[in-house]
Amino acid sequence: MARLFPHPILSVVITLVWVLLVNDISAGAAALGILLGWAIPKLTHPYWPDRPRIRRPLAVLEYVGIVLKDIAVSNIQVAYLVLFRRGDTLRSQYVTVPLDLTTAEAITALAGTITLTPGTVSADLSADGRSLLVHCLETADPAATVAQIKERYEGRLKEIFE
Amino acid sequence: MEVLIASAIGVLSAAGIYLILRQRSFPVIIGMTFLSYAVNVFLFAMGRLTVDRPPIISSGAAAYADPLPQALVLTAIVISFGMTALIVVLALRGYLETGSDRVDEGIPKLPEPAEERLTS
Amino acid sequence: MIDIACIIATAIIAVASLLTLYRLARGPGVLDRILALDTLVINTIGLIVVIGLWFRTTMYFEAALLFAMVGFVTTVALCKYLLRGNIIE
Amino acid sequence: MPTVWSNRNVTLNIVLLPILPLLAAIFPPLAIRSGRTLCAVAAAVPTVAALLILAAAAPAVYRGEIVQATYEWLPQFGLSYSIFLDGLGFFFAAMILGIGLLIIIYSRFYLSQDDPMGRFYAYLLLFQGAMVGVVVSDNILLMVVFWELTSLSSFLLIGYWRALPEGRQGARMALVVTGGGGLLLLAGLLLLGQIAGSYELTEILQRGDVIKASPLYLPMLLLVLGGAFTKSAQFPFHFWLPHAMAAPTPVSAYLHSATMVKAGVFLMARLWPALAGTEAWFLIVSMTGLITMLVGAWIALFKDDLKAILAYSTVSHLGLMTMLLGLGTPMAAVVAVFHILNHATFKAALFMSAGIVDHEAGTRDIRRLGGLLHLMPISATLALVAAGSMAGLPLLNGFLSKEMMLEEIVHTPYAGNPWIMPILATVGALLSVAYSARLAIKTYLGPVRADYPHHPHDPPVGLWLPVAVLVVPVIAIGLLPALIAGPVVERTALAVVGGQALPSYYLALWHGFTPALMMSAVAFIGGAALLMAFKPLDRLRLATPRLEAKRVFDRVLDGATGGAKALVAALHTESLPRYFATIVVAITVVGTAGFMTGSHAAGTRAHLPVNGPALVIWATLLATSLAVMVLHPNRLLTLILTSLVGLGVSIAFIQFSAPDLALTQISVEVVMTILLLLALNLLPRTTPRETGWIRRMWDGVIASVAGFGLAGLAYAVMTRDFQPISEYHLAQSKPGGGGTNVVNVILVDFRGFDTFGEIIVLCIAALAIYALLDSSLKGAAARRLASMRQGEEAADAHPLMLVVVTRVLLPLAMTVGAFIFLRGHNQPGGGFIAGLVVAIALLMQAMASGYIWTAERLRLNAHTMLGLGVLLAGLTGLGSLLFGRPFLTSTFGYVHLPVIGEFELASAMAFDTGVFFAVVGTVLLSLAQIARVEARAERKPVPQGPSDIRLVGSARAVSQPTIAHSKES
Amino acid sequence: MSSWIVAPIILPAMAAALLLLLRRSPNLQRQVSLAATALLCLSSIRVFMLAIEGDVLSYRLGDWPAPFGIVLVLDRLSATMVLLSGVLSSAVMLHAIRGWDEKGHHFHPLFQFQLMGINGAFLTGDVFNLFVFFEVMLIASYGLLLHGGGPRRLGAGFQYVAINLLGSTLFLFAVGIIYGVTGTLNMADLAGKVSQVAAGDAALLRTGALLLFLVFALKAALVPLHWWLPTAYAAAPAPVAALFAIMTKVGAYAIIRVFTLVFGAEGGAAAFIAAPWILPAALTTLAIGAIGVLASRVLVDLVCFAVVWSMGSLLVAVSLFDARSLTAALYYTLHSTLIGGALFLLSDLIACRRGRWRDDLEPSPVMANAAILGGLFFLAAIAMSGLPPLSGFIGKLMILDATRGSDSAGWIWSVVLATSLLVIIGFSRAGTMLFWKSEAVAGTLAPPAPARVASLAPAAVLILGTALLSLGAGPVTRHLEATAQQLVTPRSYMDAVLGGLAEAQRATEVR
Amino acid sequence: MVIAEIAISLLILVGAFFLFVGSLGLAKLPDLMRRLHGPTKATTLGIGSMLIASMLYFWIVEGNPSIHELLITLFLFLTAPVTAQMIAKAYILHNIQEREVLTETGRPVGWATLDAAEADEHSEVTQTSSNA
Ligand code: NA
Ligand code: NA
Repeated sequence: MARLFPHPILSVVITLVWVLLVNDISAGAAALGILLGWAIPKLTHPYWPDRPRIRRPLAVLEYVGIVLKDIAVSNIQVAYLVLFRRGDTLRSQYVTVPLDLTTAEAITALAGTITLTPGTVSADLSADGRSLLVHCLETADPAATVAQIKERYEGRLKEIFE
Repeated sequence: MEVLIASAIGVLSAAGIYLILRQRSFPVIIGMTFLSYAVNVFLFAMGRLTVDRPPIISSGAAAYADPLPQALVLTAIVISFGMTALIVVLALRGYLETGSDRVDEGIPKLPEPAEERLTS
Repeated sequence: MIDIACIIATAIIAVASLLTLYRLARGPGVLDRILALDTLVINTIGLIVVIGLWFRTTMYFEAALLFAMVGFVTTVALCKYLLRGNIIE
Repeated sequence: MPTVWSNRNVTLNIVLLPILPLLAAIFPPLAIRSGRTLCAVAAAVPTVAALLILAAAAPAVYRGEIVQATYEWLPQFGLSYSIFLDGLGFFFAAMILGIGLLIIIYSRFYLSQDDPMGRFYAYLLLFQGAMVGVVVSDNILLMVVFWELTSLSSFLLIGYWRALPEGRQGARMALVVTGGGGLLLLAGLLLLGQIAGSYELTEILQRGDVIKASPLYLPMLLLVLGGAFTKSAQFPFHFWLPHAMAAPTPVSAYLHSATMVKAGVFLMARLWPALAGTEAWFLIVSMTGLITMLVGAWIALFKDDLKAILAYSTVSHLGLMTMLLGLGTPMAAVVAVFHILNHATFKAALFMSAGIVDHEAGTRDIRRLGGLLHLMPISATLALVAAGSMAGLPLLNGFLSKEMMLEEIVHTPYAGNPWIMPILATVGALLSVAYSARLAIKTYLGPVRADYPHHPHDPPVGLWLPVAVLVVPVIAIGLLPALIAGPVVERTALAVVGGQALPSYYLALWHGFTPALMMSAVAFIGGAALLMAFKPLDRLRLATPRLEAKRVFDRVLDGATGGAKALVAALHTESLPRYFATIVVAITVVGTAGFMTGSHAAGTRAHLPVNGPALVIWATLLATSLAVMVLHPNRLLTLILTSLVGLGVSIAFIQFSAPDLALTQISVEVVMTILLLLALNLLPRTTPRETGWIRRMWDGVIASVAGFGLAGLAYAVMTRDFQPISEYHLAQSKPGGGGTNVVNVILVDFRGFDTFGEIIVLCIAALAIYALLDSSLKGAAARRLASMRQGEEAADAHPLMLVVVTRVLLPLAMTVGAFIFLRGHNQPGGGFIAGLVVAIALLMQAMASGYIWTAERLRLNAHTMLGLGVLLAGLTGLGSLLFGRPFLTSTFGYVHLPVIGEFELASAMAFDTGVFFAVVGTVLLSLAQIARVEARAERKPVPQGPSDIRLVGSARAVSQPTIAHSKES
Repeated sequence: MSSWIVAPIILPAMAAALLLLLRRSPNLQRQVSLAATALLCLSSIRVFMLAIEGDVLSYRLGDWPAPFGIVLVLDRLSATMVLLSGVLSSAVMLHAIRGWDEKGHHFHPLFQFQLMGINGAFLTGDVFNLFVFFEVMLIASYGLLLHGGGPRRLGAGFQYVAINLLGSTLFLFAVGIIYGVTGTLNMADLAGKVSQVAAGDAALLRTGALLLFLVFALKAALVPLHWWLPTAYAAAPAPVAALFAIMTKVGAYAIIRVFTLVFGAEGGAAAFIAAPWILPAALTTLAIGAIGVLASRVLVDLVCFAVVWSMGSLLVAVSLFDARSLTAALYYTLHSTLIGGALFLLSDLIACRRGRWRDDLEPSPVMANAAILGGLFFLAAIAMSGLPPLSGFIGKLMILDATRGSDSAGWIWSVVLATSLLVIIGFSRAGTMLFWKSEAVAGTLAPPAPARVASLAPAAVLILGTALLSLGAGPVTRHLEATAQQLVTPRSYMDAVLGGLAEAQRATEVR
Repeated sequence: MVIAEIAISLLILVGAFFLFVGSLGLAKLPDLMRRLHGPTKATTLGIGSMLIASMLYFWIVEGNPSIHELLITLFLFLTAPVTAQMIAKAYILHNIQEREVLTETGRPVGWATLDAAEADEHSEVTQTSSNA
């Protein structure tokens, strides 16, 4: 099984993506989707040699939901800042987020989430991969921001990946 | 719209020509790229301009854009890509060999290695 | 109604694009320009989606997808160039 | 090759006259291995054979018949291999072959052991054949062929002693003058043929009246005379002949006295009926001859080299003959023929004698000679007789023809003045006496000296016998002219005047006390006086400025060469901007001229309304284009701006209903950007401004004018209606091509052949790039690379986040690629775009995780992909041949499978798969090569991918980086 | 519809692809490439035999009717050119496999692709497809030009590529305008449509036609568009330069083809539009070429300029566009291709025997095989400079004869003859320098790589070709006359391509 | 149906609005790190809204469910953070002043972009600490 489907999740995703692409939920489309879902991971397996272990698939959904909600809310906040505040009055600064995550995929997911959500951009990783440099557009309390990131996202990611 | 396209073609070509008249390989290459943009749009425009009528056969459509120039431009884009890639590499290798990227001076007459021209 | 929304959206996107072009022209740094180009690509994707809605066609979908991919690769390539010089090491 | 023989007087044999020596030229070089004598025999045999053929034809010729044979060569352009023999041709052919035989014998003994004799005889035979060809050609174009062959073979003969600089220069000079003359002759004879309506001499000679009446007569005459005068060394082309004397003496004797130089005289004689007798002919030819006669003789008088004296004397005598022909009267023609004969005998004898002197005494300088009569009595006697003839001593043949010449001159007024010609001719004769006497006295007479370089004595019989053979007619004709030379002269002269009756004349020793005899007497006395006054005269000559033709020639040639070099250096500067400027200006001028000379009406097609985004795009394109012109020194910025233009263009394609184009443009764009970035990394980052503002303005003007023109053209076309053939493509796309995306169906079906070519272009580009960069960088290039400015560099080559995300994107992108590929036939997409998508996805991997890491994991080598791609596309096309249909005929059908349902299979898809592979292969191969340049030069170690951050606690050693900073490790 | 017609294009293409897959075994590659070239030569003979039966044959690729699909057209002209390329390429291949092919990567695939491009350009009956084959031909030539590397080649290569890129761009502009006015790309169809172009479109049509002419003129190295040639050819590896001898002919071919068929007598507003431009340019080309020959200090430069000069001669004849002058031009094309190829091969053979002197026109000690090489060079020089009895003379004779009725005959004759003299001077100086003066130089050349007489064979074969061309001038010219006749009466071409369509068009014309 | 059209229209306008905000942020904010916030966030929602509008339209109005817009969203969500980080890294690398306002990593090593100097040493430390 592992040799046939080196990335089962990927296979599922590809089949899904295929169905999305052809915009056609028929047996034919599904068959071709499955075919690709098998073939493409086989082909690309060497480029992603070890599949990430997702321990709690349901937690992924929950996480996505939270992030989407945060994106919507934060966008409005950022829009407010951009529209109505003078740029140089924004209290922007860097913060360091120490990481508990150890897998590359998890760290990437966290960094991505940070960038996608309100007023924060993940700017760099420490050379050992154990802390994240985050730039905040407007923050009065850096410590709180760090705490929120760790609690709201990192904790969940830790559950999902590790 | 025709005026816009025509003037864009003119300006792209002019920029391209101006750049190919420069003294270094890099602007010449960029100039060629601009010229190829210009000629692609030109060739495309030779099928006349149409909005919202892609040449994809569907039951509802009354008319289509001229597909032939589109196919020609596609071929032209691909070919000019190949050509440009080659000339870029040529410029690069030339610069590494001679230390100069000038194109307005004589080509170096450096003797090639002796075995170069030996045959038979 | 959708048509009207599309027209308005098109106009807004046009203005947004002008803003990115302003940044592109102003700079001051090359990174500002790269960011502007990236943003312009995003705006373009929006424009393509609007055009698709306007013309009631899904034909431009791949274009949008491809623009997204291309915008990403271009930006990364430019940044990689600034970071390391050689972008494919 | 079909052969058409003329039905008149067919004689096979005479065809061989020129061919025999020409073909036989290969034998002497082969025979030389068997000895020198055999080599000479190999040269003599064909000559003798040709003489026998000639002898066989003699009775007919002397009956007054014309022996003729024709062989078709290039009938459409009037060139045929037609040969004829009449009195004139016979006379010359006999002279050429006869003297040739003597020369062959003489050369056997003359050439030294070190001289490559085989080559000598080969050249000599080539010349002999060519020369015979000139005199027996019926077709005047054929005559040019042989004419130029004589120039070529004489070039080889003059340069025979290759190590001798004089030989090389002399050979080249002779070739330039006589070969150039040949070009004039070609033009002249083409004109003559045009006027006469035929290229056959036998026809042309009948049409003298038509020819002389033609408005083209004068230019034609000048061109033909140009050929004749150069060949026969007439003033002012006389200078080459003395320099040709660098040739071995037998060559000088043969070519430069007896035969080749007479070709010009022959030509004038040959064309005499067609050209002579006009005022122009007389004024030009006779005066040229006269001047040549004087100039040659004057120079000969002061030369110290035996061969130089003979050379200039030859020039002088050629002038004499030319002058006689120029007189245009039949009697003068008779005299000319007679003198040609006489001159050939005594001058060839003299040359050979000079050779003997050189051979025996080791010098040809008459200042170091003298008294040879005592040391080598036989050859000296022979030489003295010949010299006497040259001086015009009675009882020798030279006297006779000189007398007859003077007799003719006496009656010839020039431009209304009766004195000019007689006086000048007498002066000529006087000079001739003087130099002949000087030569004879200084070489052979006087006391024996003690200081010859070698001790001279009579040479072996092989050397002097040929001289003797020639001296026999000198005396025999001199004594019994009518008996010995009468028939020959008559038959020959008849041929020269062509149909006219000859005046009554008789060849005799004594004509009574005629004006000519008086002039002769004056010449002898004057000549003697001149010799007395030689020393003061020579001083006078040396004191006055002389125009030396050779120096003028060299100056002209050096000037021409120098000028040519300067011109080429000035034009071919290898400056690309200049080349481009010329080309763009040429295009603009020609294009504008094309437009201005045609009628134009404004188009009537309705314009499309402008909308906001379009305006923004337009403004962007304009602004960017202008910005690039100003900002191009900043190369990275230029790249960004270029990408912006690419983006704008692809949006324009979307706006104007060309989704496929937009997809292609944008994906090519990104590959180009990556490529340029890769290159820019190894190139200077900025372009210095090297031009002043005037130059930039000028370039701007060129660019603007051209751009304006193109804009105008685009506008003009876009605003008019037309009916394209693409109606058919739209109609047939679905029913005939099986796809609804007409652009794709055109690409893979209607015009699949274009696409086939297009992928081959890609394939070649990749191969060329590979070849260019695959050789390792060595020496200067490697050092340059190593010393290249390394700006500040980030510590991590492969940022973690990028690595992870691209990893996820790869399978997604491949899925998208598959999608775009499969639906391409019906919706925007297709093999090309799919190939680019997949290639970009792989490039992304390489950017993120490193080239080597990526390449190692690629299942298919890029070369193989390329080969397979082209092969697949080609084989798909060839498949249709199996079904008896033309290359690339497509087929499609709908397949029904359970569960999956109905789907379409088209052969075009196999073709498109080929396209796909070719594209992926190209992009990977070429970009990877550039990426690896640095690695090749070992500028820095390649960081091992895929990520530089080593995460602790991770067990996944394979995917995780092995080292954090490979640079230092 | 004989499938042989497509063979000269497909054969080398497939061979090249196969060669790519065989890249690991150079010996096998060499053999396959040699076999493919031989096959190509045979197939071009077959194609030639098809054409001289007299009918114009068209081959509809993809089985689409003209003008909608792409057609290949085989008439006497295209067949002759294909045969010529087959002969030349065989000789060049034989020369190349003696070592040149190992000097860099991918010589054989590039060589085969190059042949594909050349033959495609000769055979296609579609303007845009002609562009594609031009590009195939050019890019392969770029690759070949750079074969073996070195700074000189890189610099020359950049200029060559850059100038030709501009040419390609111009090609597209021209094709675009012509399509924009007539709506078609098929040459036969164009031939029918240009005469019917509305008066108001005439200016556009003329512009398009002239721009197209300039594209071809650039390829044909017509002054002032010739800049690329001397540099590029001199820098090219010898066998490549020899193969290039036919590349300039592709430009000349395209001029002959398009400006007789489409913009010829029945070209409507653009009839004979190129003629007045060709003549002065061709005369200037003659002058520049000859001056260059005189100025050259390196043999290969001299040969390059001689090639420019010969293009001038050829195009002078073309400029009159009548059957007789076209015959002359075609004959000259055959001649100058063979002799150009031979001279490039010779200059290589000479260069590789002279150690550090290479082909510089300076005296060196005597080279190996000097006698035979000298003989070959002498013959080649005779042929190139137009001296009898080889084909150069016949060609010159034909050109002079064919142009004598022209208004510009005086100019033509003067320039042709005067420049001939310059070329004679140049070649005689080069020859005496290389083969004669060397005998005066003491010392010996460092022992060269084994200089086998057999290596002279390909060059000798090409020179023999010029001799045969001269000896067989009659029959050759008969064939070329028929070829020219086909060119000046384009109906047969149009009928063959368009079939029934032409009938219909004629019917509408009558109405 | 009307409600759907209204929703779609609104979504289109919302999308356009956020695109505008993103671009405005880019144009208006005073330094690169702040400008970075505009596009990377506003555009996600901007494009997102439009894509939802597109999905709704083809699904409800045309009756032809189109869900492939999700793919674009997925793609943008995956790539936007990477883009932002790459730009930030380049900015940090090339702006000395910016380096000074960076916070400490809290680790023995520096930020990945800059820390090249004593990497070996540090990675050893990392190794030790992880072992501990
Ligand atoms: Na397509
Ligand atoms: Na395609």
